[in-house]
Parts: sequence; C-alpha cells; structure tokens
Amino acid sequence: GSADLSCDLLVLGAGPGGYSAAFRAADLGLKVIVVERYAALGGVCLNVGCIPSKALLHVAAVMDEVSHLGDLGVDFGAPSVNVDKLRGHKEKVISKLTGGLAAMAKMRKVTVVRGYGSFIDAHHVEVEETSGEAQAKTGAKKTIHFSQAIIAAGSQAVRLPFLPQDERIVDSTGALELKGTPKKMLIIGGGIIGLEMGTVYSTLGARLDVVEMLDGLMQGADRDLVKVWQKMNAKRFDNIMLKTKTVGATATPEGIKVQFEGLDGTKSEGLYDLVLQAVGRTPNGKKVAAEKAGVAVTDRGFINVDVQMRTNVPHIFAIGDVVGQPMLAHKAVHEAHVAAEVAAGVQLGDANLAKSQFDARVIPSVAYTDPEVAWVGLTEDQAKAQGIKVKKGLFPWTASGRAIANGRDEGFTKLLFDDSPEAHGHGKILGGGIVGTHAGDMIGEIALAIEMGANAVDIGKTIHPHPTLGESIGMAAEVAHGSCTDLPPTRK
Amino acid sequence: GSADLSCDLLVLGAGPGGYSAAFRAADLGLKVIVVERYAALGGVCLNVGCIPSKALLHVAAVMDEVSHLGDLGVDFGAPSVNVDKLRGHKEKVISKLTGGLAAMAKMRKVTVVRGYGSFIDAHHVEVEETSGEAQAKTGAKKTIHFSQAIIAAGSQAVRLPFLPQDERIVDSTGALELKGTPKKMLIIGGGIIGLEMGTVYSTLGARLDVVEMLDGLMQGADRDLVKVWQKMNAKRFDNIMLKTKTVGATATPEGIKVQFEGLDGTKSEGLYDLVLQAVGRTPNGKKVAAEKAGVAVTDRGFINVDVQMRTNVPHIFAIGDVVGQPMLAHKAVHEAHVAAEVAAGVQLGDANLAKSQFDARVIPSVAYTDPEVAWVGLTEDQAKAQGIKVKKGLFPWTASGRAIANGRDEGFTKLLFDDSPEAHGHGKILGGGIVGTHAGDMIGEIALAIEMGANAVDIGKTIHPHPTLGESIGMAAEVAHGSCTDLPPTRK
Amino acid sequence: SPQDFSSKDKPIASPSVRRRAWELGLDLTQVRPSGSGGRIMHADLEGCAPQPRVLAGPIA
Ligand SMILES: Cc1cc2nc3c(=O)[nH]c(=O)nc-3n(C[C@H](O)[C@H](O)[C@H](O)COP(=O)(O)OP(=O)(O)OC[C@H]3O[C@@H](n4cnc5c(N)ncnc54)[C@H](O)[C@@H]3O)c2cc1C
Ligand SMILES: Cc1cc2nc3c(=O)[nH]c(=O)nc-3n(C[C@H](O)[C@H](O)[C@H](O)COP(=O)(O)OP(=O)(O)OC[C@H]3O[C@@H](n4cnc5c(N)ncnc54)[C@H](O)[C@@H]3O)c2cc1C
Repeated sequence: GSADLSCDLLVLGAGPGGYSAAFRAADLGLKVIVVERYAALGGVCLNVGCIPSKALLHVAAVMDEVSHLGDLGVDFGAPSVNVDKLRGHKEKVISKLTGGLAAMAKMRKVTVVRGYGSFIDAHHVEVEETSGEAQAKTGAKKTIHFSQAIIAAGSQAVRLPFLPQDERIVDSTGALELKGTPKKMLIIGGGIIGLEMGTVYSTLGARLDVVEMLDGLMQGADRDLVKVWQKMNAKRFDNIMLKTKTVGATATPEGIKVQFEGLDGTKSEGLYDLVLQAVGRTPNGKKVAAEKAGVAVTDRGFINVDVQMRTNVPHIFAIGDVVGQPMLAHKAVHEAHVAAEVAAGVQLGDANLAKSQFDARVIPSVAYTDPEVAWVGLTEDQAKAQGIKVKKGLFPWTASGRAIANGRDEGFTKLLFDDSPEAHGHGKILGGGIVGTHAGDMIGEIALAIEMGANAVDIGKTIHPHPTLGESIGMAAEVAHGSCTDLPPTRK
Repeated sequence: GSADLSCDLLVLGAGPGGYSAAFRAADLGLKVIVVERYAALGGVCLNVGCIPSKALLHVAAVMDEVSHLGDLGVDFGAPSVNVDKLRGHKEKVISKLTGGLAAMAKMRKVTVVRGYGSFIDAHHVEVEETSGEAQAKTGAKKTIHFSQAIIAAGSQAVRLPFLPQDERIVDSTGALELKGTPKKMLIIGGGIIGLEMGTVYSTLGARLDVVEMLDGLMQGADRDLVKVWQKMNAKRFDNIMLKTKTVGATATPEGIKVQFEGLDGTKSEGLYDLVLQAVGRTPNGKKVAAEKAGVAVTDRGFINVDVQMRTNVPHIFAIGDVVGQPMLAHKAVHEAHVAAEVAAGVQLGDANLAKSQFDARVIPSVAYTDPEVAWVGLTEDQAKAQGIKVKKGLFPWTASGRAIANGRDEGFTKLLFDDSPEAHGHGKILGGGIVGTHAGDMIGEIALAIEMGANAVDIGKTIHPHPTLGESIGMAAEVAHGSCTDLPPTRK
Repeated sequence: SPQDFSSKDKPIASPSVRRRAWELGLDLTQVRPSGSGGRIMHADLEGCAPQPRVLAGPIA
C-alpha cells in the first residue's frame, strides 16, 4: 500500500538499543526513522532506569559517607532532606540527557516519529500517534515503509497479578517517582533493581524487608562478593526472607498487609508503607504485531536473533531487552551497533560492514549499591558447576592503602584464570569480580583483559598506580601468579 | 672482617621499593635482612607520602562534595572540624598499614635491623643503631655481611637554602603533620605533591597562592587535562604565579614575608601563615657510602642501573626513587620485584628468574586532586614534540550519564592511537589521560591496553558497563574508531 | 626514564609474551606474529631459534 513516510531503516523504540542503532546507521549513511511512543528518547534506561536510579544512589552514597565522617574529625549534623528538590535534581539529570539525545538525532537527520508502532507487513509499520507525558493516543495514524527494520521495543516490569491496585504498591518506575519517604518498605525480589531502590529509600530513612524466592540475594554474582555487600548493608534490613514467596496482599488504611510463605511452608505477614515489586522484566516482543511481518516471537515474548542480530526475517533485526538476557543497556548498545552496521552494509553494498557480528566474550554486570558489586565473565559458581579448573587470585582491600585511607576496606578483587592442564600454568583470565567502592568503574579493565586474552603475568606486570583501588586488579593477578608482596606469604 | 650478621640479600631502606624487594626475595627462598633507620617500615610512601596525603584528601573530597549537595536537596550545615581527630584518623591509617608490614616481615622471616646503614665494602654494611620516633643514633653499631644487596634508600624533599628556619615553613612532611589551619598559604612548586596538600588545606579553610618557575601547573600532564582541574579549582587560589621564582623570605610575627620575581623581571611580595616547599625531591644516593662498595653515584645523587636493576657492581642492585624519575611508589615496587628475582635467580641457580628484567612499557601518573588527573604512556605534547602521528579519541563526560548523575561532568577521557602509515589505520594505543572523579582508579585499564598492544577496536568492542565512568574509556576508543553514538556526529 | 614512549616501533606483544621470549632468548623483532593486529602470541614463540641478545643499556 502507499505509505506516509519511507526510509532505509526503521527503528522501533528509542531506548539505548534503538537510539544507538539509529545513530550508527545514520552515521553510516542510511535514511533512518525512529518510532517511539513517549515524548522523550532514551527508553527505560534514561527515563526510568539506569540514570535516575544512579542520580539518587549517588546522593545516598554521599549521605552514607558523611555519616561516618564524624569518626574522622569532620562532623556534619543530620541533613535536612528536601524530597521535592531531590526529585527535581533527578529530573534535571534525565532532561539533560534526553535533551542531548533529541539534539543529536536532529544533527544526524534521524526522523523521530512519535507514536505506538505495530507491523502491518514485512515492509510497513503503522504508527498510532501519541501525545502528552505518557502514551495517550490522539487517533491519528501514519504508515511508514522501510527497507530494513530493527525492533528495539525493550521490556517492562513484571506485575504480580494478585497485588491490589494501590498507590503504595509500585514497580521501579513508581519507586523512582520518590513521592515520599516511607517508614517501612517491602522489596519483593532480591535482584539488583530492588536492592538499588532499597538502598536509596533506606538512606532516606526507610526500614527494609526483602523477600526472595531463591536462596540468596543478587543472583548471578558469586556469593563471596554478595556476602561483603550484605554484611555492610545488614543494618538497613529488618528481615531478609529467602526461599520465600509472596502469596497475597491487602490494602488497609494502616498500610499494605502482605502474606508470605516459606518453601518450608512457614507463613508470615508484614505491614508496609511502600511495597516495591521488582521480580523481573518481561520483553515487549508480543506487543508490536511482529507476526504480521513474519517475525517469530517466543511464548515469553522474546525475539530470537543470530549473531548478526537478524530475526528469522533476514531484513528485520532485533536488539536489546527484547532479544534476551542479560537485560542491560550496554548489551543493547553493542547489539545496536552490530545491527546498524549489518543493515548499512547490506543497503550500501559494503561487504565488511555487512559481516559485522556480535562477538563480545563477556558482558559485565554491576549492582550500584554501596559498596558496588561488579562481575564479568566466568564466576566461581559457574566454574564449579561446569567443572572448569580455575586458579583464583584474590586481593582483599584490607591490604589496600587507598581503601584504608578512604575508610572503606571491606572490599576485595578476585580474578579467575584458566587452570586446565592445557594452560600449562599460564592460563588466560576467564572472569573476575569486585566488591567495593568504584567497583563498576574498574570492572571494565577485567572485561578488556578477558577480551584481549590476558593472563596473570600480563595483568600483574602492568603497572597500576599506587595508591588506587584499581591497583587491586594488578595485585589480584600477582596473587594468582604467586608474586604479590602486599599480602602475607602463601603457605607452601 | 668478621660480621655480626650475615645474609643472602641485604636491602637498604624499607620503603615501597625496599620492603617489596625483601618480601619477594624471602618468598623465593633467600635469607634477607632489611636495614631501616626509622621505627616503622613503609618509607616515605606509607609514613609521610602517598598514604597520609590520600587519607586527608579523601576527607577533603567528601567535604567538597557535601558542599554541593544542598543544590540536590540534601542540606548539611557547615561541618565542625576537629583537626586533632582528623590527624588521629590519618595516624590510624598509617599504623594499620605499617603494622601490617611489620607482621608480614615476621611471617616471611625477614630480619629488620633498625639503624642507619652505610657500605663498608662490596660485601659489608655497617649499621649505626637508631631509636625513638626519628633517627637518633644510640652509638651501637653492627656489621652485616651480604652476598648481594639492593639499595632502596629513596629520596627526600629539596629544601630551598634561602628560606629561614621557621615552623611556619614546611615541606610535605611538615604539612602532613596538620598542626592547624592557616588562613593564607603559599605553595612553592606547582607539582602534584604541592597541589594535593594545597587541596587539603584549602578545603579546611586556607586561601592559596602557588608559585611555579615553569609556565604551567602539574607538569607532565597534557594541558587540556590540567585545564579542567584548574577551572574547577580556580576558587581555591588567590594567585597562581607562573614563570616566577621565589627569591627570598623573612619570618615576621605577622607571617612569612616572601619575595617573588617573574622571569620578566617583575617583583612582588606576599604574606603567609604557612609556606609549603614542594619543589621536588632529591635522591639519597650520596648518603649510603656507595663508593666504598664501588657503586657509582651521579652528581645529583642518583644510582644508574640496567634493565635488571643492577648497578655497575653486578651483585648490588638499586631500585625506587634513588634510581631516577618518575619517583613513584608503583615504579619502585615493580623494580623491586625484578631486582629480587634476579638476585634470587643468581643465588639459587634459577636461570629463568635470573633473566628477569624491568620491561613495563609505561608507568602511570596520578594527581589525587579533585578532580583527579591521571595519565599514562604517550601524551599529546610528547607526540607533538617527537613528531609521532596519533589519532585521538576524546570522550567528554558531559555526555556520560553517570558523570551527570554524579553532578560531576567536568571530566573527559582521551586515548591516543598510533596513526603512522605503517599502522594502516589500526594503530595500537600509545597513551591516554583521564581528568575527573575516580580517574586514578581507571587509568590502569589504559595501562593494560598499552601493555597488551590493544587498538581502538579492541577497546571499543570490549563491553563496558553502563552507566559508569569507566565506560568513557570504551567510548573514547569508539570516538577514535568513528563509531561512537553517544556524541554528536563528526563532521565529514 | 624507563618509560618507553617510542614503543610504537616495538613488536606488539603482551608482558607475558615478552617475558617468555626473554626466558627463551628470543628477539621479538624476529618472531612472526599470528595474532590480530600483528600481535605476537605465545604460540608464535614455539620453535623459534634463540638469538644472541644484548641487554639494553642503563635506563636511569
Ligand atoms: C530501575 C532500573 C534500573 C536499571 N539500571 C540499569 C543499569 O544501571 N545498567 C544497565 O545496563 N541496565 C539497567 N537497567 C536495564 C536497562 O534499562 C535496559 O536494559 C535497557 O533500557 C534496554 O534497552 P532497550 O533499548 O532494549 O529497551 P528500552 O530501554 O526498554 O526501550 C524500549 C523503547 O521502546 C519503546 N517502545 C516499545 N514498544 C513500542 C512501540 N510498539 N511503539 C513505539 N515505541 C515502543 C519504549 O517506549 C521504550 O522507549 C535498569 C532497568 C530498570 C528498570
Ligand atoms: C607527600 C608525598 C606524596 C606522595 N604521593 C605519592 C603517590 O600518591 N603515589 C606514588 O606513587 N608516589 C607518591 N609519592 C612518592 C613516593 O612516596 C615515593 O616514590 C616512594 O616512597 C619511593 O619509594 P622508595 O622505596 O624508593 O623510597 P622511600 O619511600 O623514600 O624509602 C626509602 C627508605 O629508606 C630509608 N633509608 C634511606 N637511607 C637509609 C640508610 N642509609 N639507612 C637506613 N635506612 C635508610 C628511609 O628511611 C626510607 O624509609 C609521594 C611522595 C610524597 C613526599
């Protein structure tokens, strides 16, 4: 049929995946249209995810830091907290970034079409125009013809069906609105998102309960890393309920009454001013009428792709949260570049670009709690489960001059090297983890080491500046190699 | 002659160089004696250098951070500062670390002999016993026989001869004693050490003047990095006097009167409550009677060594500040390991160990100011001076979500890649610099990239977690490669 | 100063490859690189004949 607009590449969704793909493709010379239902670009990450959470976490971290400074001779009284101003700060951070995205889209001549997009066929998307702060439809419609398309529709928070509708029950988006500071808060789901939000609210004064079905918080990370975080944060929690299900809730004037049931059958109950559901995110794959374009979507709503980010329909790509775990912004961006390059390569007849593929060995994870927990590549738990022989180098920050000087020596840095017989004692680094302040800023070095195939000598012989937290990476490699002189000797 | 003690390896001086060498050699199986004149191990770095300065700088950084937090909605009043308690904190940090060193020496069965050591001949050192807090000699003497020796005697602050003796005129050691908070402070010498101490005193309330003979502060770093620091710190300074010499000073009851003379002849004067001399450090090579062992010492007091850290006398090594620039603890430690390995290799007949050599391509530098300034490898200034063609990738933190969320987006990350014709556009990384918070913790990744011979694609395709400051390294590589989508498009 | 700013002219080899090469007495400029971007890998050192090699001169 006839279309209102036409482009080389249509990108559906303007989150980190979508805008990165659109910008990369435009830079490579394609005519690009992005369809986004919300007024601001940036998706979950910029508007209700990575960025606002970190804006609040930073303030919380400084507040927590200050509360210890009296011991060091600098006494600040209790702060007066203006929640409206704090929320305003967070909004300013968001609009600075989303404003930047809009400007960059313009500079790149990427057309942004506001509205809800659905496929009509393998070369057309229909956009129902939306307006206002949310996604209210105006009734106007547009049809866009595309040569190739990238689906970057992202994900949304899972909602527990049995929870009543009540403004004291929120998901991460609601929690980020920071409407006030509850006295008593329940976090359903002990993953990163829940624990980050809990950190903010607890620093602002809330007492926390957390309930988790599995047997530990912050799944995915090695338990030794999590243990350090947990010890430092024990004081925030009244109850950490593991192997426990949330089975019901009722809204009462005094608060939300929530019922729990342990895997062992024990029942319990709690009363909360605020309940945060953070039990995971579900992909938006089923909401774009992908089937009309012939694109296969799994039962759970994911869209499967190959290493070039192609769906089963070769000229339609998918990237970001909608293609699978880990649902992380940096994964979305790197996938976005691949999809954009392949699309541009095909369109422009550039064989090298068309060969682009996603082949990163590892994708790091970070919990921006206090301390931060960061890990990348193989974990010790995985090594054990998969029977991979590893040599571990662990450097405790109790031996780090900088960590001690900062009054924050609870952390450690750990590296895992291949210790299979074929490695002959010079095995490459397979993974690593850091728990401690600035962990997230330093895990990139371990990712680079893994991508470069570095071994313990490579990392240990790289001179890291003293006194930094970063030198703990060099030290951990020396430990694995047996040449560290900042720790007690290893028994022979 | 007969000796009171005998060892495989004598280490003269227990700074980062000395203790690291001693521990490494002991771990490899040598019988080691360390001679140190002071009661505590750790040398300048632990006792009056790296560590105490960072303990104070950390507190200062938090204080400065808090002063901006009101804008974000969290208002702390002005702090009450207890200088005695702050000094106590610093002392605690030091003793935790020096206590750890003493314990580790014991576990390694390294004998520590307290006293002032001088060579008698190529196989003997005489130690004049010292006691108390400083280096008062008791009159007792010991002779130690050694098979091999490592000179790790370090350096000390240069003292300007024309400055009067007055307790208001100090070097870095005096400044670290933190006897009070002056209203008006002069820093003579605009290098890292002076600027770090100035940061601490200014946060505690002092107004600063700095006088520097050369045409810029923080020499060694590229000017663009320094400019960012300088802009952020302008408010600390009343006068930044460049190309200016300090020519005289008199102690008066009102303060220290200091006379300056510009290279252009203009004269000026200032009155200060505290004057910090930070005009450099001079090696202690001439103070150990090295000539009696046949070891050559340069006029300036340095001891020349080869890549195995051997002096002209093959069984006597030298490491650390005493062998040359850069005078940095991490250089000392890496040299120490080499010297210890070679010595152990020779003594134990291990050919591989005996071949050890100092072969790091680069040694990073960090100014632990606020923001931090860190750089490693080739600088742009050097590239220009040496005619090395480089491709630059620069990522400004105004585009970093995390920096904006932290309210600290003044920084940037810059990488320099080989752009010579032989590199065919895939040149490896030659250097890099970061200015911004946590810069020192992240520069290690750039050092590793250089040591591994990584190029822009290697670094850019390594997935760095979002949103971190560390991802700015990946972004800077993408900028060099032309694939960054978090910045405006580059004009074609 | 031991800092080697002119390393752009040097063979691309990681610290452990460099270390292994000197243990084996190999001159890296004589080793053929097999890694991406011209990097010398550990495997490239196998079977190379040692060359007489001089230690560099004074570095400080
Ligand atoms: C509280 C929270 C904190 C987080 N913190 C981090 C973190 O620190 N680091 C990290 O890496 N990740 C974090 N994440 C995850 C991160 O936000 C996601 O991985 C990332 O946003 C995924 O990017 P995306 O482009 O795939 O999808 P999204 O960001 O979900 O973007 C999809 C976009 O598509 C639009 N869209 C969807 N369907 C349509 C349609 N039919 N028509 C028009 N538009 C449509 C949506 O409106 C949205 O803008 C966090 C998430 C949350 C919820
Ligand atoms: C204020 C300040 C801040 C600094 N900050 C940093 C920093 O952040 N990062 C960094 O890398 N570097 C820093 N430095 C430099 C760092 O301290 C030195 O590079 C490092 O200490 C050198 O180690 P070394 O082992 O060579 O010598 P030193 O640390 O100087 O140790 C030499 C030791 O030998 C002893 N000694 C000397 N002669 C004799 C003798 N004849 N008999 C017995 N004992 C003897 C001395 O008492 C001393 O303990 C700083 C220096 C200062 C002054």
